[in-house]
Amino acid sequence: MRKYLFYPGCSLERNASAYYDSVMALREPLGIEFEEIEDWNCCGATEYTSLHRLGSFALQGRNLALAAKQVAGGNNVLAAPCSACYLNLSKAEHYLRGDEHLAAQVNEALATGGLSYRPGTIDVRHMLDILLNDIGLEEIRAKVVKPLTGLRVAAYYGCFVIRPDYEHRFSSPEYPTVLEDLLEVLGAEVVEYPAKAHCCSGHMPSISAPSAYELIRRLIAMAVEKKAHTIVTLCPMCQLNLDAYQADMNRFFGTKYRMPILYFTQLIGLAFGKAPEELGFGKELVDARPALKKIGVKMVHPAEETGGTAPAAPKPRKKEEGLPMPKMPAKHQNEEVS
Amino acid sequence: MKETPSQSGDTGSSFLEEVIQATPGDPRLEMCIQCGTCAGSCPSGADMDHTPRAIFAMIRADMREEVFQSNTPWFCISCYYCTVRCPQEVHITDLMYTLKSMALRKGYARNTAWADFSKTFNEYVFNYGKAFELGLATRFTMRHASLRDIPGLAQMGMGMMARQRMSLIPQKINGLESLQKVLTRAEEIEEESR
Amino acid sequence: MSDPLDGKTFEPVIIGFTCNWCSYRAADMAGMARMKYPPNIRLVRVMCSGRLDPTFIFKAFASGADGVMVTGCHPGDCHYIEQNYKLMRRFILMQRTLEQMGIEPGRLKLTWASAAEGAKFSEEVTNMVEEVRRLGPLNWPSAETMDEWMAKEPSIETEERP
Amino acid sequence: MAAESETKQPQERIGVYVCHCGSNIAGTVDVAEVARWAGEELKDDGVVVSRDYKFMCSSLGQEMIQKDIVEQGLTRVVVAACSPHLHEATFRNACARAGMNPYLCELVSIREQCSWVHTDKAKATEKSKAILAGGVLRVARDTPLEPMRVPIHPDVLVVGGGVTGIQAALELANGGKHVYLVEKDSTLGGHMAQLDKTFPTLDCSACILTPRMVSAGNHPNITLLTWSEVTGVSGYVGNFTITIRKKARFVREDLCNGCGVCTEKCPKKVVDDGFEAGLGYRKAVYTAFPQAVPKYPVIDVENCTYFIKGTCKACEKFCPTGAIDFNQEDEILTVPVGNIILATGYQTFDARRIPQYGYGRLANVFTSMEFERLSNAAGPTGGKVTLRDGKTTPKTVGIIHCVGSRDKKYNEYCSAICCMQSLKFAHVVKERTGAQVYEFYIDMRTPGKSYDEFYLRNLEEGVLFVRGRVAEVTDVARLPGEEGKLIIQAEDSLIGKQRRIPVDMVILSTGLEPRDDAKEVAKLFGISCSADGWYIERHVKLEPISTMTEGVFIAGCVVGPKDIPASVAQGSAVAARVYQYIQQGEISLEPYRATINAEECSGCRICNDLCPFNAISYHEEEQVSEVNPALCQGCGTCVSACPAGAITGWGFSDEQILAQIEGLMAVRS
Repeated sequence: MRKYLFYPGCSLERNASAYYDSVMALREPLGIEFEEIEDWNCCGATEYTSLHRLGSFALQGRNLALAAKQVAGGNNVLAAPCSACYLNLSKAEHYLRGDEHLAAQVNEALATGGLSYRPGTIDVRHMLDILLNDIGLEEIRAKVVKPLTGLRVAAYYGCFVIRPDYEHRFSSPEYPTVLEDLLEVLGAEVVEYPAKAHCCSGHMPSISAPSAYELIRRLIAMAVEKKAHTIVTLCPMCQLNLDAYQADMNRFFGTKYRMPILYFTQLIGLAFGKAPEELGFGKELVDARPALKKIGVKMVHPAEETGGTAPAAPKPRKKEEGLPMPKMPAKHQNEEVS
Repeated sequence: MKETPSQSGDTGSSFLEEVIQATPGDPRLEMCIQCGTCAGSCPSGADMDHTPRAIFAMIRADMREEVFQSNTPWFCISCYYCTVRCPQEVHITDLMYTLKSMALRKGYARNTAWADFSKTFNEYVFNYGKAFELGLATRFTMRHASLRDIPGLAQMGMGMMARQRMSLIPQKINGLESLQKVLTRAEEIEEESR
Repeated sequence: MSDPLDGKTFEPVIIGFTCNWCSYRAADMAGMARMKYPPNIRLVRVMCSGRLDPTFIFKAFASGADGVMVTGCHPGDCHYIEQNYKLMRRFILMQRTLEQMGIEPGRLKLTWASAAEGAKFSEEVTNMVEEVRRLGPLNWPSAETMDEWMAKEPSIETEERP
Repeated sequence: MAAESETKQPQERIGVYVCHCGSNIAGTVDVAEVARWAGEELKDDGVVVSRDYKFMCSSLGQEMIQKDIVEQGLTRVVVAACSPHLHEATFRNACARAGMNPYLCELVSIREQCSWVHTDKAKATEKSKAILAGGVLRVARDTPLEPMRVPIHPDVLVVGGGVTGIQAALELANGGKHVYLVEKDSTLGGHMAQLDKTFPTLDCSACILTPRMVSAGNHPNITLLTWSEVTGVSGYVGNFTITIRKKARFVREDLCNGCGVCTEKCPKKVVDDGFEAGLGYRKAVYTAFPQAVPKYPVIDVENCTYFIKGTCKACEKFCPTGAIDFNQEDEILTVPVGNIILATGYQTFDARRIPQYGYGRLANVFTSMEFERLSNAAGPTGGKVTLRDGKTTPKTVGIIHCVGSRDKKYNEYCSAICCMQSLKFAHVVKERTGAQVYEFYIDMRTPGKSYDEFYLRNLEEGVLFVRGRVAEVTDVARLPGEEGKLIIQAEDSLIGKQRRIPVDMVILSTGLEPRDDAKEVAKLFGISCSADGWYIERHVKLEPISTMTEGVFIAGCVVGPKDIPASVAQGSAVAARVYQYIQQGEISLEPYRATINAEECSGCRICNDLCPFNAISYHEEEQVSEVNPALCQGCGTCVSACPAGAITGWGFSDEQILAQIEGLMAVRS
């Protein structure tokens, strides 16, 4: 039984409840136990951080301090499924550890709330990191009862998990391949998705919708071009932007994309044989049923949607001939869609 | 401690020094070689009235007014591409945050959609301890969204609610009082240290 | 020699042993790059850190040094192939001996610096000066005790046998 | 104060000289005060003269010292100035000219270790006094020494058969000296042989290099050992013993006439990651390129069908001279040499390390070395500049500077040649294809003879320059006109706008970096690498081709990125230096050696195991150990290890060091 401290964050309570449900559904098959932080507060997303330097550290500081209280039996790993929460918490930990003066200031503030935090106490880690490095691909492979054969997925990382990656837990800030490895273990067919690490537009939909729509369009269009059935994400903000604003984006550009946006944990759940309902399916705005059909999963959709079809994608590039290509060490990077 | 221009024999721009001091860790801004990798990498670079590189040059040139009036930091989406690609490892994203808070403190960018979104969000954090999408969406949208957008956004909102992805009432954390004390004190310390 | 603590902040004096090929050059490099570090260290140049005789360290402390910094080429980079490994073995014994004499371990430090690592050198010096400043002036045992230890010193060498 | 050291020396007459070094020292240290102080406070330690002077190393400064030695009858001299590594020899020679034993002169550094690293004048002055006192107490215990003279073996080892190594070898060989030229590849030529044109004159690289290769190949004074590696180095300057492994070629050089039939008949074709930079193919038995020197092919065991399956032997069947020998084995040679020249060069940066540039993922992204082969008349496309498909001619080409250089994540330094090589590529592309060419640069660096003119020539030819480091290269079309193209995204920093420029081909101007085995090689020859991994010169400006290890020299890109003219110049320079040593016939070495006083040696043999040079031997009959001065390198480890204190380390004796420590501690506020 693996025990983790757990920080759901605001998103998982509401707009990303599908993420929450699917994460919870993985506890039993993978033998994980989560202990939620008592009375945690919002991580401040990108907003608090960007306006209050010390304030944001104090905001994280409170969460870290509360988490520290719950550290027991040397288990100090705090699991954060939301990428923004993960970045904010780990960033605070990182800077507090490196800057005594800052740590002192933060603790002075925390003291007014009867709290204190010793940098280095909590080890903040993202869900993907835990699944890959604690559980491991082999153990996950062993649990797969319903391979996702026939499902073409675009693995989408977004920003916060792989950048800036203060603790260097992920292979590359530019072109990682670990999520692909995981999805392949589930039996899914991973398409080459060069936009995998591009930005989902973050808070742009609220600040400058047109800029946001353009960024969203690029991500969806690329997935469609690569004939993906769904984009798999690990971040509530990415999911929200690509899913909830997809319709507005279509309206803005006069496009008709219908690209379902799912959480990687939802797919793991499916592969483990869990029922879609149990995994929060149906909460997405862009109907995921067409995608689920590909792997013979049926589901009654709560809200009614008319499912359009994606426009025919341009021909995939052919395998190159002529001069030899450079040898590449890692997989994925060299593969051509054909 | 972090090296300031006067020590490093840089331009000695007091603005440069201030920005560096107001940023956590050592942002290495004085090391910028003006290569433009940040500007080239920025997803919203096209919408900025000055590219990040240009902003850094302006900081060195002490062009406070222009920098604070610029929309550049407000269009930063925090994707951190610039930060990981910068050949001098300048903490560009962090610096954009610094510029935002400095601008506000100096009375710029008030009542702009950009600043207001963050502020609205932060008010919820302060008053409830948690984010509240619906309140944020409505309050903010009503104030800034153009009429053309509203139907779409409303429809989206309904969809979200239909799927229980938006709560109708904000939740409060129990320790709100202590949280507010903590945040208030943090702000005081920030002011004192300035 | 005046009392180190007459009113003002304690300024320790540290004797640094450098090898001719790496760490002394690191010091030169720091100079050429004008890297600043506190003036509390004074260097002795030997051809190799392996030349370091425990007597030198006792002598330094006995003459009033508050700390001793031993430096040399990185393990594996020794100009004399492997002599800094010999120093390493010896160093541990010296540290132990000093501890037995009630001298804080922080006062004797071993660092490696290649000819290119001027920055590292000045950094290490800065850190050590601060550490010794914290420890305060060395109160060295009586000359007799030292003579005793000096007398015992050769026994350290027997450990050199592989 | 006076030294209470047990081994008090008879009173010496010591002269002290404090240098201002202009304002380098005087700016931070009150030199006059230091001199005054020494004159008064160090009287009892034997100081009879103490002066300060603007530039001690100047002839006037040196004459001042010499004058005092003669007129004041000085027996010892201490100079407080710069690092002994810079001017120790200068002042010791000055003393020698005045009839004093040079080893009775000490140079203590109050510049590198004081004035340059401190700011507080009072404290720096105090420290200078301490340093000086250390020198004075030490010098009083110096003993007269005679430099060791060792004969120089006239043969020379040159490692690396690139243009630098070839140059050095030819200079020496033409001067009548015998050279062992060792190259680990199967042919001479190095990187230069792969290049198409050379900037800025655009003369064909092979045309100017191959004649040199040939003369090196059949020069009576050059023993050419290609397909060979140095595996062992022992001994010391003038007297090294080198072990070389001559790898089996499986082709007998005594029989092979280089007709090339074996290659022709070999059925196994493999991608040539060597000479063709992965852009072309070669056979399993091959010569790197037609003009290879020597002409003998090698069999690549990894890919040879016979070595894999045990059958085939096509080469053997068709070889007209029966030169193929599958049973050939590696040969081990040992040769004596007096001096060693390392010209082992560089490797190019692996562009795969920057994923956002897409090399290896996007077919039409090429590295500079690939483009050299692509544009080379002898290359895979016969000099036709095409896309990876081998057919299509690009209409637009983007060239990206500083790939892997000037970046904290990869190499922080500027690779020196990339700007010029990029300009060369731009010219070649225009000349061969008429394509539109964009150059993306951070700073245009053209510091060389007619280099900037070449930049202007490119402007004239219509190359478009964008000042901005490229952010990414992508095949993700976003705007009309981008479909099917590679899009280069960068800020055009001169207009402060983000630009997306669609091109057919991207050339990455990859930087130069130390070879992967640079550190091992350095260790093998007992020299050191900088933080970047390049080999360290004895003095950056004044000794660019010497190392800290006597008799081991460096030249070319192994010292740092260089263009061809600079590499060749160093090849000649290093040859001149070595030639000078050989002509002297012998070299004088610092007499820092250890000797064992037989009376005091207890025969415990602790020292025996300690010496890495096996310089200490044990005499069973006398029951004492003895040091062989020829082998002793003077590290002094045995001196400090001897329980009986029976070993003296000349130049660094216990007395000298203990006295110096006492001096250093004598001053304290």
